[in-house]
Amino acid sequence: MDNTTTYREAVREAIRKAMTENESVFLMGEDVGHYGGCYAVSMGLLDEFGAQRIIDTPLSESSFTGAGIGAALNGMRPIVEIMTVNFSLLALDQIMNNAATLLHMSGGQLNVPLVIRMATGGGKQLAAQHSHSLEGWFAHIPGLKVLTPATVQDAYDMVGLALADPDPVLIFENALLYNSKGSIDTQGTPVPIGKALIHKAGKDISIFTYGISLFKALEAAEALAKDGIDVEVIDLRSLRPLDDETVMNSVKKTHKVIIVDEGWKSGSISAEIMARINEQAFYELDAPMARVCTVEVPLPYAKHLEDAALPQPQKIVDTARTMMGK
Amino acid sequence: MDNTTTYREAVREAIRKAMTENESVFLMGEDVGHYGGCYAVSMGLLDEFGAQRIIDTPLSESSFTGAGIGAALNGMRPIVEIMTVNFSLLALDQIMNNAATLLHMSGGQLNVPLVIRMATGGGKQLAAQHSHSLEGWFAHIPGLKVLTPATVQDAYDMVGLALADPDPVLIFENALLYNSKGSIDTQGTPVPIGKALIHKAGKDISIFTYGISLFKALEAAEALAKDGIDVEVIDLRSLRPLDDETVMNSVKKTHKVIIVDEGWKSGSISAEIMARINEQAFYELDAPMARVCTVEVPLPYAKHLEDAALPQPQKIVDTARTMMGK
Amino acid sequence: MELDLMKAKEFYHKMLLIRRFEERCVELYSNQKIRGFLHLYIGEEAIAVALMDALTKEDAVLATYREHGYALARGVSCESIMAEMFGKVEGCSRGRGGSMHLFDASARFYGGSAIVAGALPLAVGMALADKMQKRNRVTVCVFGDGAVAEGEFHESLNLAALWKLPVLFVCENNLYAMGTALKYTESETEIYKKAASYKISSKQIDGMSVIEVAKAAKRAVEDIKDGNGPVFLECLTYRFRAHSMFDAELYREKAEVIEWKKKDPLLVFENRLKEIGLWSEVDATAIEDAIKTAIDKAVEFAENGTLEALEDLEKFVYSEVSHG
Amino acid sequence: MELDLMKAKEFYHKMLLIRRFEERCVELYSNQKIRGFLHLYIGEEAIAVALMDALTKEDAVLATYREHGYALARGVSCESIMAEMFGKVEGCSRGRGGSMHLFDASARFYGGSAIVAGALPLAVGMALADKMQKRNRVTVCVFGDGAVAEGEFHESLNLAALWKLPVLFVCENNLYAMGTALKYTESETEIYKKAASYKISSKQIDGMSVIEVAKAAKRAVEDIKDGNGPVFLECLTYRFRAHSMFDAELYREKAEVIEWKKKDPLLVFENRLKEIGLWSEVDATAIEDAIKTAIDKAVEFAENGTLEALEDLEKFVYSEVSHG
Ligand SMILES: Cc1ncc(C[n+]2csc(CCOP(=O)(O)OP(=O)(O)O)c2C)c(N)n1
Ligand SMILES: Cc1ncc(C[n+]2csc(CCOP(=O)(O)OP(=O)(O)O)c2C)c(N)n1
Ligand SMILES: [Mg+2]
Ligand SMILES: [Mg+2]
Repeated sequence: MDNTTTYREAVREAIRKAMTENESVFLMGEDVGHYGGCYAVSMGLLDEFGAQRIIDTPLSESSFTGAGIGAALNGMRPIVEIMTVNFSLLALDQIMNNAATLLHMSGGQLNVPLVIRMATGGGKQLAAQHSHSLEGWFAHIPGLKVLTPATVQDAYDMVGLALADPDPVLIFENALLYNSKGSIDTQGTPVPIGKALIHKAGKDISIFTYGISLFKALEAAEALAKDGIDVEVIDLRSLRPLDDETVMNSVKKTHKVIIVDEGWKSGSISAEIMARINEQAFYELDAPMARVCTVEVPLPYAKHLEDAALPQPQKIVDTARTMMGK
Repeated sequence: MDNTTTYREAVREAIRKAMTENESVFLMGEDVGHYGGCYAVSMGLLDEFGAQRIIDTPLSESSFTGAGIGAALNGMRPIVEIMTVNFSLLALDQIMNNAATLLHMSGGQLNVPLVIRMATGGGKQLAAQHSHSLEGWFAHIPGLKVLTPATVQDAYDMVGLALADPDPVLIFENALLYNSKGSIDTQGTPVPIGKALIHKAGKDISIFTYGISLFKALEAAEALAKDGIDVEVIDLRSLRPLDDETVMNSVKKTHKVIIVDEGWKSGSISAEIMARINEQAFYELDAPMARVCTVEVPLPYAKHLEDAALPQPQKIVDTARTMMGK
Repeated sequence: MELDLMKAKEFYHKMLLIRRFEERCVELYSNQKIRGFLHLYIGEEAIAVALMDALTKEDAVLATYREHGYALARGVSCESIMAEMFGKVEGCSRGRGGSMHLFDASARFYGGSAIVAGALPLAVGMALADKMQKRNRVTVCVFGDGAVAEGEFHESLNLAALWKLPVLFVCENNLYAMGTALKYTESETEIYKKAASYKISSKQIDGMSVIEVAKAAKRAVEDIKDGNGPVFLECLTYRFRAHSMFDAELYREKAEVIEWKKKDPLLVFENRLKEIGLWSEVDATAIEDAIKTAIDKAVEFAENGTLEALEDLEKFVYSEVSHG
Repeated sequence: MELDLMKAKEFYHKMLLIRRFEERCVELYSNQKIRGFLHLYIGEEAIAVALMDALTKEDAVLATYREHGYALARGVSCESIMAEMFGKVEGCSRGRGGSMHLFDASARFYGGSAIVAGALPLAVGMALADKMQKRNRVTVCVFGDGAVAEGEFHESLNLAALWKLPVLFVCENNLYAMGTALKYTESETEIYKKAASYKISSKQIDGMSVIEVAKAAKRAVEDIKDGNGPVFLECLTYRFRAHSMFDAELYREKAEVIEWKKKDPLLVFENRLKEIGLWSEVDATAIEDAIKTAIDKAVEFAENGTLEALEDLEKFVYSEVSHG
């Protein structure tokens, strides 16, 4: 393991592999071709695969997403890149009313093997219209799967998992992770969709999280270890389906819960996880569950305000200490 | 109280009153004029106020919603009718990235006094693209207020409350309620936004709900009363802001909670309410909270399937009985 | 286009089938056998029949919530359509779709879409897939005049033109979107001109004449299959009935409806056949009878259909092999 | 249009101010004083300066994330813009907006919008409000060539034309949307023709010539104020710099950039003034000096500005009087 592969390269490599192995796979989205991708994920792929398979689209989020659905219905395996989640709102009708619905509504006739990738998250001082974290919100929609790769390995694996799935899969790549480094195993069997992973075992508190918050939680875990608080950090990996089993097993072990979530607090995935733990493991709880989410504001530009709005390791530490009465 | 006013008439009367009293108020949306409104809410208003103030729009949800924002920024008090919530997905970018955001993003300079009304809900066998209940999902968005009138009085009052508010307010009118009847007090002081109402006091279980589910809960309450189970039924009225105080007070009284919610279960407002009770009243709980939500499927056409998917009084009864160990 | 007797009979039969099928639907709606929204195609039958005639089995069709006529003309069986509207498992969408969501993958009939303009991007994508896979097929996408105002109309036409995709866009301009007349919704009411502004080959035709539509459709499909990119047809037509079952029709004059009924596509076609001397050979009574029998059978089939088991409610949210 | 010396000086001064202001922004970005996205207007200054000249204080302006030039030309103070980019309370959006979201209600400058085409519907609504209130004002809405592909472009142009609203639509066609050339995104690359298809009075002009834009803008505003409905101007222009600070510019040839730099609006204007004999009276050095002083002052102001208190993070999510 040389830890020199970036998250960006991992996604690119996975796309390259899929396109090499399967003629039906293609990539389409704004600036994926000549520009090389807004976050340089697809850099070089246009030269490698040509403009027929690396398709620069006009700014027409609703229609190129819908075109992805149509192409998926008609034998292709499209990867649609929506530049960032902020623009996915323009495509929501296609995603909810078509992609998520067609299989059921057609009585099982029409599955939609579509992969939609998008960058997500705040923290780059891009202000209110460019800093959404809506992955938890998308997880409300039946018919979709919602993946949130945090590690370089998952950045790689999830492209393949999503393409192998017969149904629409959304992959949310936190833009701050693109430069993060790790190593990838390209030969192993990927951890399947719907399976959470314990990143650090612990006995005092379970921290459930995903995406970039995983690293915030791990950082907090280190600090807490110094206080003698031994937290378990679990990467949910997939927000729909959620891995209830892994969640409940952890709760049974620690009896205390913190959820760290990049979404706005009210109505985000953290609430859903709390609801499920309440439903499935209520009597295991020793204390109220807590959550560290994004403050409910349109994200501000100024760095100190943005930092204050987003989940931070220190907030996790404080929350854990309070929970342990320290 | 003669109980002969329909919910539809209540909304119409409130719009008429507002338009009569305030020249800046106008109504715009698809088929609000010549057709008389998809659900006949605005029937007659075109004749009364003319085509300058009752504006039939083209099918352009994103742009006429955005135009509502612009008009609100420029001195008007628009009521935008999005025919049904199902089409609001097309306008989500305007709602989230502009209406909900402008005040904060402009540092307090630009408030958006916009009212958006839309029909919501399933139960009319309209199938997967026409049966959404997304009010709880919209409540995730900071900067918005989300109202869900259940009673004829609230159908009336909430139009006025929303128009008096300086910020964007969404009103979700369950389409099955338009024919429901009641009486309206047009002189009293309306219960403010953000205040929940106890519709039936009780001591055994708190049922929190809103919109059409209020009546399902009340029906269940009657049946449960026969079993000697005395439930408290609370109409949340507003999903954003939520009335935590009324919720927690009820929990302190009954120590048991059921939430009835027309949205898909995962990630809906029911989860948020559970999360808040966990956070604010955990030690008051005698048992796991339960929720009766819509099953996580695109709503099917066939009546028996649709009925099975939606919350029903019997499911509430069964849930309450299980909770009471009966 | 040559109009031989066989084709004449077929056109007449199909148009009448749609007419009678929907008339029966109205009855069944009153009897509460059919529920939800029911949008009738009566008055517009010529378009679906002529368009479907221009296609091969490999071509694909996407329509709106007003799509009974397309499903029937495409050859989806009366039985499975009726059973669908009865909400039965034997329905072409297993009773999950209803009137607005008829699907038949084997007929390459892709719905049945209830979001105005929502199928246009899908059609673009299907055509893109055909082009990428070098299959010489057409995707036909039908929509109303109301769809023209939606952003997706614009985006989709641009994509199709830009990428020279094999799509046939068909706008059924019946002058109203629900109760809103075209003049209240478009600054340019000549819809075909809008399509032309995307450099799409575009034409306005008489949608009440099955012959004229058939001619235009045939030429359009040929053009597309020759690799010349998308074609747009604006068909002028009129719905004789209300928008749906809940429409008081306050927005149009009775006289206008009466005027248009004179152009009833069945009537127009009958007269034309009389002119060219073919009508006498069309056995209209036999066709009526055959249609009646077929519809009776469909109703019986639907009545006798089965209801999906409640345990299967969540089936098809994800594919069976899926991890969901 | 008469170009007197005063106007000439003003135009030159404003264009140079924008140029120098943004050059300083680049430095400040390298020094990490400015963060987030920073989109430079360098090369396109003529458009903002000329357009803003055509407006009165009562008119309204909506721009994109590439809006420094508009804010400056509209008279929003250098200080408050710079403070905004430093994230300070003294910024024109209290530091909440940054480079992409400059607002100044007192200047009727409505942003600063970072969703491509997202401001067009707002402009339609503002103009609707003016029309309803019988105020004779214009709303100017600026956007790039990339916005033309979005559904909202189409919907908004249709609404404005249909309702004859007092909007001036201005497309800054700089040939690229980020790294995607216009030819890859539009089947019709003559953008003004698209606007014409909505029956909007529409024109393509040289966006590198402040005089030509000023003429066209003046006429357009007059036309609109005469009650003739919306006008559309396509301004041909070019951005000399990268799309944002993170752009390797792989998608265009150096030679193309060099070619366009010959049309630098400052250069073009200087040459024109020389031709008509006004240049000698424009004291360019004095203007440079004044601008330098102003920018220095702005930077100092921004440096000395205050950071919003963390307790106020949630302020302005709702209005203070609101029940939220
Ligand atoms: C996006 C969207 N907005 C609104 C509606 C409600 N609606 C259903 S049909 C219709 C009118 C459509 O008219 P047109 O496209 O002309 O088709 P027609 O019904 O005349 O065949 C409307 C407004 C919808 N289904 N989808
Ligand atoms: C709806 C939406 N999609 C994508 C983006 C990302 N994006 C920002 S600027 C831009 C290019 C816009 O180009 P153009 O409209 O020509 O303006 P220019 O930057 O050339 O001035 C893109 C794709 C966005 N901001 N909004
Ligand atoms: Mg129509
Ligand atoms: Mg551009």
